[in-house]
Amino acid sequence: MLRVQSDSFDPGKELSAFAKGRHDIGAIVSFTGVVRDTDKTLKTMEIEHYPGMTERAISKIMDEARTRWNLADVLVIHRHGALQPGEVIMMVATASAHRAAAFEAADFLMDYLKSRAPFWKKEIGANETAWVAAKDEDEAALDRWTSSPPD
Amino acid sequence: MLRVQSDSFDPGKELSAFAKGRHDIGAIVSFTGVVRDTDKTLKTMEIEHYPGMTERAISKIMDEARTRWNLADVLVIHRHGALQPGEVIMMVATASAHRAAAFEAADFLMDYLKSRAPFWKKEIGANETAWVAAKDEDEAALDRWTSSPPD
Amino acid sequence: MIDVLYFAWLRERIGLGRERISTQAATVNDLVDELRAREERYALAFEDTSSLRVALDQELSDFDAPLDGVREVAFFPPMTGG
Amino acid sequence: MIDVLYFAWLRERIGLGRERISTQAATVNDLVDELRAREERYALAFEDTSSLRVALDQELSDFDAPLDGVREVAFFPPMTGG
Repeated sequence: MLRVQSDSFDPGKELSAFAKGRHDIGAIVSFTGVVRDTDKTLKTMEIEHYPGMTERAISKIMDEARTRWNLADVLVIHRHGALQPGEVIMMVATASAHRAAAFEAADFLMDYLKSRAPFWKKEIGANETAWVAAKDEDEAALDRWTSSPPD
Repeated sequence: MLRVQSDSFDPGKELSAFAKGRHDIGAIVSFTGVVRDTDKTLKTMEIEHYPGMTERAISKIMDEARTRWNLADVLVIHRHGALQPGEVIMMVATASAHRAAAFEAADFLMDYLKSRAPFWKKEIGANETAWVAAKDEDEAALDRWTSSPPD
Repeated sequence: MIDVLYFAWLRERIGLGRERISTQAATVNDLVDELRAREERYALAFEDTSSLRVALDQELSDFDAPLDGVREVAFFPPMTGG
Repeated sequence: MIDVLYFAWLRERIGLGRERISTQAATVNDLVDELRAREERYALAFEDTSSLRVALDQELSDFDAPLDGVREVAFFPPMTGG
């Protein structure tokens, strides 16, 4: 399931509902992204997105994960709009019979969402405002999934 | 935080409470282990443990994870006793500034809990009862963490 | 006629998020040249296309891709999702 | 006097989970030999120690480790946690 929304959500509630009542699942992995403000200088994080393309791009990434791993279920929720420090930005959850598939698929989804889903983050601080720059290491992380195909 | 208990718990509630209100966290990873019964032959899974040693062994694994990665918080909950198919066996959660540390630490904790925490699973089916055998691949998975130390 | 979209700092530099353009440009690069020639703010925004990405009808593409039959072109900096 | 604990199928084969033993065994292997010599069920349970693990005072150890000062020895099959 995929949701792109401005409303806040509780990853715990989503996890409780995810893959509930299924008996063919042994492992569930979740990732939650949170607005970080280690230096206590951030006022707001604004997340811009490309409506329409966002859903297409994420659906494609989810389909790719389902092709690569045997997944019983996949969930992606991603927010846009203005978020405060400590708020949840997004979550990913994967369910599989075995733990390796659930871990790898969640890791894969995160790497692709970082660099291939059309979101842009802007940090509005007390004194300065700046668009978050894409990191070389995030682009490089994608190579992990192309060089050696996972089982 | 570590809890070894026979009572059931809701991983979603635990995730909601985990690392709450902290502003130095950007990534939370959770793993939930579930009693799997793909073939619908299982009646009960009985988990035996070694009281005292269980807590010591898991605490040691958690300390090792905190030494290897920069973690803001770590949670392990593991049940023992009789569980039904679909019930949650255990969960692990890790919180860090960055996603790689949170993912790797959760993966590490699971590999060590599988083979180094004193639990033994017994599957009671309609027709047969058997202790779950340790898998060679689970023992081999530990090598991932000794051959190349993570950053 | 083609819809051209701008996101993030590109949108801010150009001063609008979407416009409808009449163009004969054969490729994305041709379209970028046309935009650069329009006004200073476009020239500045598109100064270094190696730091930009382009999507054609909501699929990531390349700057040398043809615009044949394309209805929506979007320009933006590298994405920072997740 | 030493506390000896058995878990999982080892506990089931021996028929008890814990016993207090008076022993002069110098190492875990010596203790295993003593146990094997006691009764058939012990001999069978400890037939192949390569499929067993041992913990001394709740720390994983080896079968050739000394028992000096150890108060609790636990034998069990490879663990299946998680």
